[in-house]
Formats: sequence, C-alpha cells, structure tokens
Amino acid sequence: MSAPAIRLQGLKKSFGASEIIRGVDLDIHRGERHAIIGPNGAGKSTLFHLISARLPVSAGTIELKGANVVGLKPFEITRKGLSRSFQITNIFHNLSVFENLRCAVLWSLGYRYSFWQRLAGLTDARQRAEAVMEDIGLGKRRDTPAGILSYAEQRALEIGITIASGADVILLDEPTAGMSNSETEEAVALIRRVTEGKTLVMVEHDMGVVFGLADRISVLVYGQVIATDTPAAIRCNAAVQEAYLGTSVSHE
Amino acid sequence: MLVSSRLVTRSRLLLWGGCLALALALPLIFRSSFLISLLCQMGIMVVFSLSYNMLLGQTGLLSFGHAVYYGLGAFATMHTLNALGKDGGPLVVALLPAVGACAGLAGGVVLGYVTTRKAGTTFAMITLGIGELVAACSLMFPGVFGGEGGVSGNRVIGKESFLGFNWGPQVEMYGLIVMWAFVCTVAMFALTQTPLGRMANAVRDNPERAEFVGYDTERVRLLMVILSGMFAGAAGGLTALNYEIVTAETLNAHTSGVVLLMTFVGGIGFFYGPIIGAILITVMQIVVGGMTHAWLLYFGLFFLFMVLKAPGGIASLIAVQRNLWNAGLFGRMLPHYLAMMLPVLILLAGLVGVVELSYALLAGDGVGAGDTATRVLGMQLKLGTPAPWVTALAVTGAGMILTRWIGGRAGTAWNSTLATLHGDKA
Amino acid sequence: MEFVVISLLNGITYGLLLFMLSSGLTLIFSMMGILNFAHASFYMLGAYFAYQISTWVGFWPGLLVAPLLVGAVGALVERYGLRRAHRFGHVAELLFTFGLAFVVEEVVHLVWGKVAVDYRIPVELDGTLFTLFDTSFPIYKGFMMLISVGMLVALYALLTRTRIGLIIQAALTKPDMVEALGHNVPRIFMLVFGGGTALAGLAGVIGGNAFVTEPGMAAAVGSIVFVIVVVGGLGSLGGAFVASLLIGCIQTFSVGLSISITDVFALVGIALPAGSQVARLTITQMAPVLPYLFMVAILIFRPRGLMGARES
Amino acid sequence: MKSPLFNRLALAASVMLVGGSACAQVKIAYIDPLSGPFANVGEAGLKGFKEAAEILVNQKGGIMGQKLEFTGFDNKGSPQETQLQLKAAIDQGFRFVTLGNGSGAAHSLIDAVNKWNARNPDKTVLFFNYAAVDPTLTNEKCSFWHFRFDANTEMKMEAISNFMEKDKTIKKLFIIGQDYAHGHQVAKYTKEMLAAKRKDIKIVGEDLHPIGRVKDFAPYIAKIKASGADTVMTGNWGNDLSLLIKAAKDAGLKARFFTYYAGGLGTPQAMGAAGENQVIQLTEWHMNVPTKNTEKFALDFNKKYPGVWFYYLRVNNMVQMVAQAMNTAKSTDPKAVALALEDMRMPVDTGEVWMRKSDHQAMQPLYISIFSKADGKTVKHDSEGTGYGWKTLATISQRDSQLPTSCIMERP
Repeated sequence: MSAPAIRLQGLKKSFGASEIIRGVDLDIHRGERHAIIGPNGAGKSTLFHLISARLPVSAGTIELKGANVVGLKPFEITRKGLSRSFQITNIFHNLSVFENLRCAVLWSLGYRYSFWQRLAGLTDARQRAEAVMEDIGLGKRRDTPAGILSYAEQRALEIGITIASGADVILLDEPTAGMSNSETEEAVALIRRVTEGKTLVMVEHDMGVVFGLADRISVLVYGQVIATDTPAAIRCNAAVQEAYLGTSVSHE
Repeated sequence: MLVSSRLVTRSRLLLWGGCLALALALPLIFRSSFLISLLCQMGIMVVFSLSYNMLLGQTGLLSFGHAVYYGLGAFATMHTLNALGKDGGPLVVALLPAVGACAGLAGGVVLGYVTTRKAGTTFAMITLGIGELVAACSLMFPGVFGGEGGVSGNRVIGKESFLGFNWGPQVEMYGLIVMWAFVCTVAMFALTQTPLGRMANAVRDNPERAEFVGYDTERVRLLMVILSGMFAGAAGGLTALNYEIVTAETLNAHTSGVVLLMTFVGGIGFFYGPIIGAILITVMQIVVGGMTHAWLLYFGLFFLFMVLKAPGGIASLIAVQRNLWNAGLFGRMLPHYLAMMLPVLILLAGLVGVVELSYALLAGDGVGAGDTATRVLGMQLKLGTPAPWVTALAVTGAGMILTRWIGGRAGTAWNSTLATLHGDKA
Repeated sequence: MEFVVISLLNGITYGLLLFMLSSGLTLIFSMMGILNFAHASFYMLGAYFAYQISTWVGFWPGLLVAPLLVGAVGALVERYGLRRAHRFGHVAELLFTFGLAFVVEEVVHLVWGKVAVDYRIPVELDGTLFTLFDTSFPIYKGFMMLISVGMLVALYALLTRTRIGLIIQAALTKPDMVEALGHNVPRIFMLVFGGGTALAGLAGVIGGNAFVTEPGMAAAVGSIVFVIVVVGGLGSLGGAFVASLLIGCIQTFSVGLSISITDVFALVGIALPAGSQVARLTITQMAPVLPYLFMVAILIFRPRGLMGARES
Repeated sequence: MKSPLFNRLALAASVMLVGGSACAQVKIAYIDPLSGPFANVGEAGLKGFKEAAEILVNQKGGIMGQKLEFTGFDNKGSPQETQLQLKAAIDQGFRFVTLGNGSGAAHSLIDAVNKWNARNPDKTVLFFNYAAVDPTLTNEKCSFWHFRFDANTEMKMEAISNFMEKDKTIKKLFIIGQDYAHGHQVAKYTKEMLAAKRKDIKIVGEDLHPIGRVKDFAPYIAKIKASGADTVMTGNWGNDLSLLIKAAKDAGLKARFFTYYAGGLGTPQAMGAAGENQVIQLTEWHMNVPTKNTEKFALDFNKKYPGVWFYYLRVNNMVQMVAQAMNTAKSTDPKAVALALEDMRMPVDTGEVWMRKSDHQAMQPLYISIFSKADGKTVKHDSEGTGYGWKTLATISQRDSQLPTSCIMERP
C-alpha cells in the first residue's frame, strides 16, 4: 500500500509545436479526494486524457498504483482499476439506463467476451447495476433509453457508468458542468457517497464543489502544477492567488 | 420480477414454436415446386440477412463484403459433399451446413483480423476492397471455385434414408432448411442476450466509452465478425445443398449488395427486421422480376424511398404502430391511413405507368417503337402518340397533389398522436 | 529501358485519369464526410451526356457543358436526397448513394440502351503525338494528361487562394461558426457536392471516348476509385494524387513482369510447393487485383493511408 | 405485358389439377438474363427466337398444326435463379427450355434438368443450349437431356487452328485472355493444337487478366508489342475485347487479332474503326455470307427491331431442327423429341447441320472473317451501322471442326 494511486513524473504532451503539458510531477495518495483546478486552457482535461490513455504521452511516466502504464490502451488501464468520466456526456445512447450500467459492470465481474452465458442469468451483474442505478437516483428510469434522459440525469448516468466497474481510482472531468445550483448539490452528495473509500481525482470549475469536496488541490497553470496542498493552504498560497484565484475566486 | 420473466419466456417459447410450426406447414398451402423453391430461397436468405444484421444492426459495422463468408461456406459444403461421395448418408448431408459454418468462421477469423481494425467508413471501404479481391481471385482458381461452371454435386447419396428422408424432393430440402434456419435464428437471438451481444451494442453506440469500461472494441468487433461469418457460412452451406451448384457469383459484390438491401429494408434496429426484409425482397425479386423488366429501377427507387422516409425499415414502422396500439392511439391514425391509401395508389399507378411506358418505348420491351401498338400493362397502346403519356403523367400529377394534400393532414395528425404517445410516456 | 519508359508513361496516363475520378470523391469526403458510393455513376453520366451533346453539336461544347450538367444533377441530389439522409447519419448517407448508383445505372440502361454507344474521339485529337521506341503515343492521351493536371492546379488554387475556398475549408471544421458569420452552409455543401460530381463528370467526358461508354462503366471503376481514396488517405487531395499515380504505375509495371509467385518467394528465400495454383500465378495475372492487395497492406501498416489526416 | 404473377399462380394451381393437359401451342421456356448488365444479350436472343418461330415455323404450318411459342424467364444471369426459373417454367407446363448465356447458368441448368428428370420420370424436361460453349457440357458432363446448337470452344479453336495452319504469314503468336475457365480453355487449346499443326509458330507470350477489371490495356499492348508478335489469339468478349482492340490501335500495334466474339451484340460499335483489318472472328454466319433466305431474314429483323442486330443464325437452325424433330416424332414428348433430334441432318442456309448422337453436339459450317470497310460488294453490309463489316477469309466445312468426344451418355 505504499505506492501512491497515481504518480506523474516529468509528464509532457505537445501537439505539433505547442506544448500543452510542460512537465508535471504529481503524487495522488490512495483514498484521497484530489481536485485539479486552473484557468481555462491550462491543460486539465489533457492531463486526464493522458492518465486515462485517451491521448498518447509525449514524455514522462505515469504510474498507477506503482505500475508504469504509459503506452497501455484505454481498456487496459481501465482493467487495472482506473475509471473516468467525460466532460461531454459519453454514454450509450440507444441502450436503456439499466443496460448502460450493466455494460459497465460486465468486465470487472469477469464476463469478458462471453457469448455462452445469458445476461438475464447473471444475477451479480444485475444486482450491481441495480445498486448503482439506485445510488445515482435513476431507479425510476430503468428502461428509458439513455439518449432521451434529461441533461442532469445523463450526467448522473455518466458518473454511474464510471463508478459501476468498481474501479478504485476514479477520474471525474467536470462532473457538475452545466448544472443548476440544486442539481450541483445533489451531484456533490452523489459523488461523496459513491467515492467513499476510493481515490478520486476531479477537474472542476465550480470552486464551491472543489473546496467542499477535495482533501487536496493541485493548481495547474500553463501545463505545470504550481502548487499542491490542502484547500486551506491553497487559499492562502500567494503564487496561486497571483496566477489564478485573484481573478477567479474573488466572486466566490 | 421472477414471475414476469418466466411469463416472458413462456410467451417467447410459444412465439418461436408457432413460427416453426407455421414454417413447416407452409408447403401444405404452397404446393407447386416453384413456390416451394421460393420458400427455400427465403429460408436461406433469412439466415444470411440475420447474420448480416449482427454486423450492421448490432455492432454498427456496414459491410460491403458479407457474401465472402456466405460463398466460402457454400464452396466448403459443396466440396465436402463431393468428397464424401458414397461414404455419406442423408444424416451426414443434413449436417453439412455445419461445415459451411466452420468455413465462414475461419474466413471471419482471417478477414476479420484485417477488417476490424477500423470501424465506420473505413471498415465499409475495406470490406468492399476485400470483397472485390476475393471475387476476382475466385475466377482465377478454377480448381477450388470451379471456374465459370461452378462446382456442382448431388445431395442425394445412396438409396438409404434418414427417418424416411433422402433430401431428394424439394419439400424435404425445405424441411431441412427450416430446421437449420430455426436453429440459426434461435442461436443468433440468444447471442443478442449475452454479454458479447450487449457489448456489441455498446461498441456500436459509443466505442470510446466501451473502451473506458474495459472492453477492447477491436476484439468485440472481431468476435462479432467471426460469429456473423459463421452464420453466413451456414446459410451458404444451405444454398449449396439446395441448388446443388455453387458458382463464383455467390461471393461477389452483387450478393453482398442484396443482403445489405434486405437487411436495411427489413429494419436493422430490430432482431426480426432482417427476417421481414429477406422474405419481402426475395418475393419482390422473383415476382416483380417476373412481371416487369423494370424491376431493378423499382427496386432502386424503393430502396431510396426507404432510406429517406423510413430509415428504421419496415420493422420500425411495425414497432411504431404497435406502440400506438398499446397506447390505444391506433384508432386515431387508422382513418388517416385509410384516407392515404387512395392517393398513394393513384400516385403509384401513375409512376408505374410512366416507367412502363418508358421501358416499352426505350428499352424495346414491346415490339419495336413507333406507331405500332404495343402491349403495356395489359393494354394495347400506341407509344408514338401522346395519349398514353399524357394520361400517365396526369395520373401521376393528380396522385402527387392528392398525396400532398391528404398527406399533410395525416402528417399533422401523426405529429399530434406521437406527441400524445411520448407525453404519456414521459 | 524501353520497357521502363513506356510503362512509366502508360502508368502516369492511367494514374492521372484515376486521379480525375478520385479527386471529386476526395473533395466531397473531406468537405462533407460523405463517401459518395455513386461517384462512379456521375462519371458515367458525364460520358453519356458528352456523347449525347457530341451527337448534336460536337465534342468541344460537350467538354464544357456535360460536366456542368452532371454538377447540376449532383447538386439536386444533394439538395433533395442527401440532405434529408444526413439527418439519419453517415450510414444512411452511404446507403442513399448506394441506392442512387443502382437507379442511375437503370436510368442509363433505359435512356441509352444496354450496349456501348459510339462516343468517338474528336478528329482534331485523333492521331499520334509522338513515337517512342516504335510505340506511338496518341494525342488524346496527352490531352487527357493536360486536362487532369490542369484540374489539379485549378482545384488547388481554388481551395487555397480564393475566398470561396477558404469558406469551404472553414465550413468543414466549424460549420456552426461559418453559419454564424452569415454564410449559408447547406448551400456551400450543395456547391461542394455539385463541384465534386462535376469533376467526376469531366473525367467521364474525356474517359468515355478513350475507353468505352457503356452502362457497366460505373461499376468497372467504382471500386478502384475507393481503393485510391483509402490508400491516399480519406479526404486528402494530395494523397489521392500520389495514390492514383502509384496505383497506375503498379498496374502497368506488374503487367510487364512475367514472373510467378514462386519466383517472388524464391527471391526472399522461400520455396513454394510447386504445382499449386497459387504458385503458378504470375504477377501479370494478378496486376488488376494488386491495388486491392496494396490497400489491405496499407490498412494494416498505415491505417490512415499515405497522407491522410483523419482515420475515419 | 400480361401479369405473369397471376398467370404463374393460377397455372401453378391448374397444373396440379389438370396435370398439364394438351395445349394449343408448343411452348419453350427461354431462360436467360432479361434484366441487369447482360440483358441486351438475353433480349436479343429472345427476339431472335420469337421471330424465327414465327417466320420459319408458324408461317409454314407450325408443328402438327400447333404454334411454336417462346416465353422469356429472367434468370438475371444467376445460376441459382436459373433453377428457380426452371421450376417456375415446369410449374407452368413447359417441357422444353433453352438457355445460352453464361456457362455457370448452363451448368446449373443441365444439373437441374438431369436431377429433375431422374426424380420425375413422368414429367421430363429437355434443354436446348444455343450459346453456352464450355466443352465439358458435351464431354464430361454430357447428358441425354441436353443438345447444343453452337460449336464449343474446342471446336472453334480446331477451326481457327486449321485456318492458321495454312496461313504462313503467322510466325509469332501472343495469347491473351480473361482469367477464367473460357480464357484458360482458349489458351490451352491454342497451344495444344498449334503444337500439333504448326510447330514453327512461336508462342511469344501468354497473359491472363481478371475478367472485366482492366480499364487500360496499354501495358498489355506494350508487352505484346515488345514480344514482336504478328498475331494475337484471344477469347475475350465484351468490353475486355473492345478495350484491347482500342488500346492496340492507340499504340499503333499492327498485329491481327483472332477472336471468338467480335461480331455481335455491341462489340463492333464499341470497337469502331480501331478494328479495321485487324480483327478476325469465327462464327457460324455473318451478314456477308451469301445465303438464300437468311440475308433477307436478317435485314427484316434489323428493320423490325432497331438497335438489335441479328447475330445468331444458330437460333434459326435450332428452331427449325426442333420443329422438324417434333414433326418427325409426331410427338411433343421430350424423350421422343430428343430421340428424333439425335443424328438429325438438317439442310440450312449455310450448308448442313448435323446433330451428333454420341454427345448431342451440333456440327455446322463455320466462317472466318475479318473486319473491313463496307464497300457494297464483298463487304455488302456493315455491322451494327459502323461502316465496317465482315469479309469472309475462309469457310470451314462441317467436317473440319469435328472433334472426338469423351462423352459417355446415360440413356434412359
């Protein structure tokens, strides 16, 4: 249990000539809730894409629970216990809510590419999917196609799919983006509930959510982490205030 | 929960059993050898197009080369049949489509490895290219593919029989096809209810998300191509036994096009869609093909119409009506449907008139052009005179106006009915 | 030497014609994301229109009018067909063009009959341009090359040097933004589709009489055009150009090589069992299917094609 | 156009009830492509049969007072569909079928007819083949229920090689063909027969190309040219032939082309001037063969069906022979007709046609002719309105194309 959940060392990513991530070193401890904040264009989503292998790394290493995961494909990383959500809702539109969640639990329950087992007979998959469905409050929408859910419901489903696989490291990319205040509150409660005992890394713009939820916060500016600390310390950090909070948190 | 699922199972069993019994009983009604041959062709096409829909409808892979697996299955079956010679018997012959299935499966492994690396448009293009490649090669190797004459064989081996069958008479062959088609259909339906089947849907809807729940999308596609190839191969095996000849045409682009057409027209979004498509298109091909030489044109236009107006295929039209029926709203639409029938018929009559006149005049279906009277649609007409043309165009025009007019009102009613339907649901 | 020069010349001529065919397809794909299955049908229409016009007023007016007519037909197809199919996604669009190819072939059957029409090379261009190693090079082939290269230059200039070209390129990546700037994006797409099909029509005008104008001509080139577009990289005009020349040359050179598969494998030190049908195949025999093999190889080793930017 | 669907269904029912009672006419089912890419060939054949039946049989008293009638069944060129159409024809009471296009369809039909007759000996069907030329149909796969009225590929090559034997200007020969059974056979027979007859002719090259896939034949022509060939032998047909000839003209290749199928169904039009004095064909007839009746028949036919050019003399031969066989046998029972056809010798416009009993292969005179400018004298008629017509180079007597057969026929 000594290795951190995620360790980034000298991580770089460039698109053509422009370097978006310019050498990030960061340790995320097991079991902590870690938020990454920073101004627009700082590279937060890109960082997530690198960790989850959606984008190839230009230089540096990523360790997941002590093992180097650079060069692995997304599904391989997922199988190692890392799961992520997307800023733009990324669900199976033509499948029902229940089927969405069931798809998400199949691999971790070991059903792999089975074509000799009936889905209906897989009690554990059904129970786990139903449990997540209740967790995210979509029990009443069980058979509704995901494509016609409301926005907030889709965001909840997005989180549901992310946690359903039972991964212990969870990356949430702006889980409350575009939500109203009451919806945000529900979402925060949901995230708190479903990530209990897991490692959570999130990118979030809503500072209320960040400071309410995170154990530690990293500030990413122009592709570099300028500070990593507790919320209280970040609030007082001069460099952070200069680079970021001075402009953005003033109206918090 | 448990009770209801058992109920579902029971009604499903009844449905499957009923279909099987109906299929087996059909020769009692359609007795002529032509109609039984037609039924055989339908049965084969049902399996083939269902296997195609495993790719298009379930995995979202548009393939232009599905006939390759079908053809491989057919050739493998035929060669096995011939290799058996006198050693076989009716029971062995009955099991031969399994050889075709294995060949299709093997083809799926090899070609699937190449094709499934990409999805979407690229996949469609690669399958087109590979289909062309295989079709071109098939003519180069007469030893395997029999050259122009194809490979032929005899499905009746020896004098003995299995349960009284030796598969010689077409009716017995029909029974064999029905049994195979039934087994394959059940298997393909069962596949949709397995983890792989569901993940194929997931990969179709959102390949990226499928990767992020732990699935290798290439592997899912590959497995689906292999399994689909297997069923296509079984269909090919049935063709080999049914026609007792297999030619290179079974694996060319035309065959691939036909199966795409059937599947799409039937409806890719529903399991039973391709069954409807296979039956309908087979009948149309042979019956409309027997009535008019313009059938290819009618076919093309019908297909375009389906793409633009009913991309969900016939199955989706049925499904919508069933939803209306269940919601008790069907009665609201019925008068509009009835009202639409007349103008649509008029429009169709006009269009058919124009097309048939043009064919008679230009393609020389009748006896020469000019002022001589020609039989068109059972009427003696003078093609060189304006009268028949004006009539046909006038009917078309009238049909168009009427369809627009009545169709507009029906459309309004349709929208409001749909709104009610979804409103009830939401 | 003689073999190399003549093969090269033949290869380039053929390649340039292939480029004319595939440029329109590439253009449409890169702008609209539609793979136009009926592209070769527009090529055929070009040939037939030009034939019809040539019987009335001669070849030269047809050279100009026929592509415009084909483009107009293309624009109408986009306006009343594709645009509707677009709502149901790319598969529906592809299927629409697939069905369209069917219908066009039947209509051609209907209007011009099922056999080849007598579409001839104009007298002015009938003759020998020069003779090389005892093989004559017809004027018409030179003319084809000229048109083809001219088209490439014009296309390039249009897309990179003119306002409309820039708008088209912008509409491709950011249609909403371009629309917000007051441009009519659907109309731009209609223009692009019409333009792309007009290019195919032009290829038909000058290819129809060089080869044979008959109802099967669309099906005959349909698949090779897709091979070029895939090999060159979907949507890359430069890639299509390189791929066309490459495939043109591969085909011509392989025809000239009378070595068998056995010889090829012997070169790399593998002895094939003698007597099998595969072993006896010669490269010449396989020439016309080599492009397909080439495509498969490209897709395995470089899935985005030679110069492709995007993967699908 | 009546509606054959209802006819078909009604007949299907009535056949079962009545069991194929005596009809007022003798009906032959014409199963060939009537739609799709090869429809022109199929339609030309059907018109030929209808015209021949009308003029050569029905206007001369018919068959035992009954009219001979041909009905088209569209097999769309597919071997599978051929079998479906055969079933349809049998259901409607047809006992005679004819088919010509595509060896695949012919093989399918001969198999289906054999099996049907074995399984339904009381309702036998007879197959008249008017144009499928695969030699195996009258050798390994020969059948009592099949008669061929066209010379097969091997016989045609025998005729051509006999001509080549005498033509000493041929020194270097190049073989090019489509890469499928027919092309393979042409290449094989050419080599075998020339090796026996003209050892001095050097085969300087042999190429096969996939059928219907070559757009530009220039590289092939370059190769032929480089080989120094003065003569090219090809089994190509359709566009593969037209494009080959056009490419040869473009590159200035002066060799002569011996062909099987340059004479009809659109090829002269597609070839045009490019074929002048370079293209040689072998046929059982062409427009400039001096004949008593056929010339008028052909001219009338071309006038009646503009755009369709009379091409198949064997259609006329077949119609006459079948009618005579029925009249001789005084029966329209397939087996009786088959027996009457065997060994029949029929005087026709070009000489005599003999239906050999051992393999059911018709033997007839053949003509070798070259594509030349129509001059109103030796080349009286042009071909398909091109301004070029066929000039006879040699007449091959019936005997000069005969070959032994390996047929071992199972006779009922």
